[in-house]
Amino acid sequence: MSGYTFDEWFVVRLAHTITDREVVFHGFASPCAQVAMHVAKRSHAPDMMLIEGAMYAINPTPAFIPPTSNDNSLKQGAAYSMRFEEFFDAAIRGDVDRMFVSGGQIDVYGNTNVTAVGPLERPKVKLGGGGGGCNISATIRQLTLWTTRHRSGRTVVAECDFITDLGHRTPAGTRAELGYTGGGPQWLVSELGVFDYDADGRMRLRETWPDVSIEQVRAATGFEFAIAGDVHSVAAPTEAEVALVRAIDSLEVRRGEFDSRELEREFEFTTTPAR
Amino acid sequence: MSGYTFDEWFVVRLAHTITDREVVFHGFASPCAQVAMHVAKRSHAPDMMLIEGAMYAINPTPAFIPPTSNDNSLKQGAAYSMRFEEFFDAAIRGDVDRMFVSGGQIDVYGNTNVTAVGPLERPKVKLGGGGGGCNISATIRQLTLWTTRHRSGRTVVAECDFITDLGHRTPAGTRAELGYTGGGPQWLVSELGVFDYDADGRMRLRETWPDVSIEQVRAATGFEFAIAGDVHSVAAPTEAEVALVRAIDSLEVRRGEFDSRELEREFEFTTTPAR
Amino acid sequence: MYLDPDKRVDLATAASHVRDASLVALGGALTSRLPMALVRELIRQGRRDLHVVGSAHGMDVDLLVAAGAVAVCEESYVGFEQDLGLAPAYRRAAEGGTITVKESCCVTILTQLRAAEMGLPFLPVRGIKGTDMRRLHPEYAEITCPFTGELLVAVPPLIPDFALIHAPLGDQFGNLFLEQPYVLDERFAGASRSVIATVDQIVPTDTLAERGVTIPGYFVQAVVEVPFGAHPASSYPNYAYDRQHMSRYVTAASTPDSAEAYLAEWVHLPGGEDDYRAKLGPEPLARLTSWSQSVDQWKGLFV
Amino acid sequence: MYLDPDKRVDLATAASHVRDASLVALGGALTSRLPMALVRELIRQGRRDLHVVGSAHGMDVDLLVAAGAVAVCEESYVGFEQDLGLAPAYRRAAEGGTITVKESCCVTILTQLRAAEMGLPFLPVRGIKGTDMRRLHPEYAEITCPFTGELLVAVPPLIPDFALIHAPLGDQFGNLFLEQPYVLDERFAGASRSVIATVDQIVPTDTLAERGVTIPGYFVQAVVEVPFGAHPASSYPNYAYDRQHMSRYVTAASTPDSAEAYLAEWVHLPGGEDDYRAKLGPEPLARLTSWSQSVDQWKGLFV
Repeated sequence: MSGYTFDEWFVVRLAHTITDREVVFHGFASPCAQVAMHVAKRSHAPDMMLIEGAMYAINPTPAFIPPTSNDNSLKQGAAYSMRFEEFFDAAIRGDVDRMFVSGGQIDVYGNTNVTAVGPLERPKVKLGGGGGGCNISATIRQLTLWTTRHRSGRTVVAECDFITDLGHRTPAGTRAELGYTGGGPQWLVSELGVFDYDADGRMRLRETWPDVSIEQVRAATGFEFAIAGDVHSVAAPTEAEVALVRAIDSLEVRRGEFDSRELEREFEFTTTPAR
Repeated sequence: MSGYTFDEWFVVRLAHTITDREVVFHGFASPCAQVAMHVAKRSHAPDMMLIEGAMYAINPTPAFIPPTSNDNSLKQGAAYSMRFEEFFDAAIRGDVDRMFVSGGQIDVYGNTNVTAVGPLERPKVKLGGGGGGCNISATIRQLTLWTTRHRSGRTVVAECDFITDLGHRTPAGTRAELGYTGGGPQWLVSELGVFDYDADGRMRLRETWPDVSIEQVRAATGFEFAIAGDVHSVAAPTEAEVALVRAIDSLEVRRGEFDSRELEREFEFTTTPAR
Repeated sequence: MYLDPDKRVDLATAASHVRDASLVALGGALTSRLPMALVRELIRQGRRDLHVVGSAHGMDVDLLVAAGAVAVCEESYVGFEQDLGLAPAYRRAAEGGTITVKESCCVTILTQLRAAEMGLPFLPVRGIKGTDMRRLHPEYAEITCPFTGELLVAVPPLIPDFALIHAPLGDQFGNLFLEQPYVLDERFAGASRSVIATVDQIVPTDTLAERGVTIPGYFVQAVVEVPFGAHPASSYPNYAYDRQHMSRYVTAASTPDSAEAYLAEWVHLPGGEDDYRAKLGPEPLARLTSWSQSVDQWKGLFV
Repeated sequence: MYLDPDKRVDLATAASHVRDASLVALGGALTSRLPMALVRELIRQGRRDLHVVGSAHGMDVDLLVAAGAVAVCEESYVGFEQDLGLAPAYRRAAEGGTITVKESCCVTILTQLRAAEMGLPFLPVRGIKGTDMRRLHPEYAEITCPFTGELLVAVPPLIPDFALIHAPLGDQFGNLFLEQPYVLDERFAGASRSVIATVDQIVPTDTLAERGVTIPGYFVQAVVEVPFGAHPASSYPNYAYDRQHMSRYVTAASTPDSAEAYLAEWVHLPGGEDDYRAKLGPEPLARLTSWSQSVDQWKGLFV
């Protein structure tokens, strides 16, 4: 195993936003998050409770990740699948610790738009829609946001044209003012950098990819963002983690989230393999 | 088959309050109603939907009626049992056509008390409680009330000490004023007579048992009641109906509802058996 | 959410989670799947002032009341149906004012549990208005529908501290298999802070999954294997209810003295549930498991 | 409640219950158990102005939109996930203003269906406040919790005229067996005025009961046996989804002309579903049923 590609590293970094013993959920159409959850479960977070996206299966051990989120292959090995309402009840009463959320637009407070770009009545681009994200983004304990389209300049924007899922504050107020118990976005992992959120709920650069300059991040971002005092490089994945990504996602469904340009990013393992 | 006993006739009369193609429910602790439903289903109402009391089983064909309402013997032959909430949702949205209701006290409007006789804080008799009857008596389309304790003089009373289940009107108003869609009590079958309800929702004598005088009914009833213009004798059961009662309730659980005095009431079939 | 991969404990430990004055939901109903082993153990441990909630119950509540363990009773029914009649200890305590009766009705309890499951501060119900149920529940409120103007009753969420549930089968994660009727057990699991479960038998997860998981282990804090843990209630498909024992109890409970004698004889046993089963004897218990042999055998249990 | 002991009809009759402008709930989700045979038949019958509701959907909604059958779309998502991308016809109609998009979110839809099931005039939800969802739904209202003072959003009941549900197995009473995920199908059944069902196979009730009844027949007005009635969606345990056919559709739907050509080729067939299956061919269909033979076989369906 001489090296790894960016999509593999990206998924491993997403996996590390999960801590052990969390109850974690990904939505449909989210292969990077989906693979990341299985990587976490099989490495640093064995006692997490993995809720498999559109199957609502608990801790399944699928032999492969199919290109759709509700294929029965995704519930293999699960002793139990939640009913639809059982999952959503758990999410709205605050029993889910983490959800992965993405969006066609993501603003400075981590609000996301998966509904429509442009004016609502005659949108420039009608996106697919938010599924179940909207309500439950208010009450799930922490959110991991991710995007693979930061570089486009159209994704990480000052203001969303439509707020589908809640970040730290919207024009209607902060989470505290809205009475929401969920903590909001904790991380944004993009192909240009890894961000957290400051006390005001604003996005802040926290980790950098070695092949992306801060200038490139600035150029692609629709607003000024702070840089954390302890900004540092994203930790490299271990060989075991990369091997897990490949084993779990042998159909490489995760790669469908990336532009070809990102898929060309390649890295070498820098330390001598332990084995 | 030379004759039959009062409990058999009583159950058959209760069965005839059911019309075919109704969705019908009995609560727990209601063997007479329970047996009556199975009699109806196997005779004049084959296409009724029989919801088996505390099992919520749909159209079961139990080999016998056990002395408790939630024994598994009561779901034999049912392809499906409703979840608890599925039954109660159906009842509160108005999808159940008939429920059988009894009570320690029953008043002139058909309100029933299964909670407590005497002052609420220190009741003279704490009854078992209403189970699920209260809420759903508001929305189920028709109610069949029954009692086997009319003769005591303490059961059919002017006013209930506590209203557990709704009749046609309570001190708070009529069903229409309360906004309830259910039609309220349609029949009261007692061991002294069969009653319906007039346009004001007041109990009215409609049918008489041959061995009970109207004076006896009056003496046992806590209020003046009207007598319907077409008052007539209760139709005698057929041999087939009596045979059904005996086959369905071979443990004679129904008899537990009656004082020994009522069980001594015996009748002869008056017509020559057709066979 | 309880994520431990092994929740197996002994009965004393499981019951010790419940504290004096806890709000306790009782699983099962009437004569089916009552958590009797937990009830007996709570009595052995001297638990007091419990607030019990549930739908239609019988010997579980009556025995707790007989032992002086209950302060508030919020069941929709407590009794032994037509067969064995009113609940003697419950009736005595209610009439004597030694327990607070906050009788409720099934849809109201269900709605309050749903509010808890959905994390909502209230839900509306119909069907209480006009009855005397409101006299027992000053904590309810009124709410007007913003669309129709209809006046409804608003009820607060009901969040039991503990749901005590008996299941015929479970696994070490606390996954439980139940047969229908589930009654409120699924809702109790979702609404309560913790589920304490007894099961007749703990089996491997694969075996349980084949039968079907009714209540998932993440709701369950502790699971105990207690054979005949629902006795004298039923735990199908394992055993039918023991009508003779229940009848014996109802007779005993009819006076404080004989109720005390029942508790001494059947509950306060030095060896706990092992002694209880030994006292019942293997043959009478085996008879209760024989229900599936024939209709006559089944029916014979209830004569 | 539909109490007829035999609900079996042909597909044309089943679909004819649905009227122009009906409020229609679509069962299944994404690539699983979509009621595609009913969708195709509604298009053949020229149904217009439908108001469709549901959770996360794909080809069912897109095909109806492509055929001009939809006026209002109240799904939480319409698309083909990351794999095949945005829904072409839906996107075109939404951007062109030829359909009204009343996008919703899962908990809101669930809550509105629960209000319908419970016969309540409203229920409260959280989590919409502060988002732009309210802009799409002026019909919602505000409500204040009488206990906590919290301001919540009140939503009205959602009562679909019809729920169109595909199941792998059913019986003549309309009892349906589904595999998980049931998604909203149970809630649709309880909330709708009528369920119109297709099943891959009708079996005797005993056989169905052994597998388990997920949706009881009393909700079902009509049931039709249509083998591969969910194709190109999956209907486990019978068949996996046909990714190649979906991909072909998404390509075709990218322009109005090629979408029209797809409809002519695959929907407007004189022999209806029989022609559809014949056109697909027995071998490709058999391949979709081979998923259980081995992991490689299953995986191979998605390469």
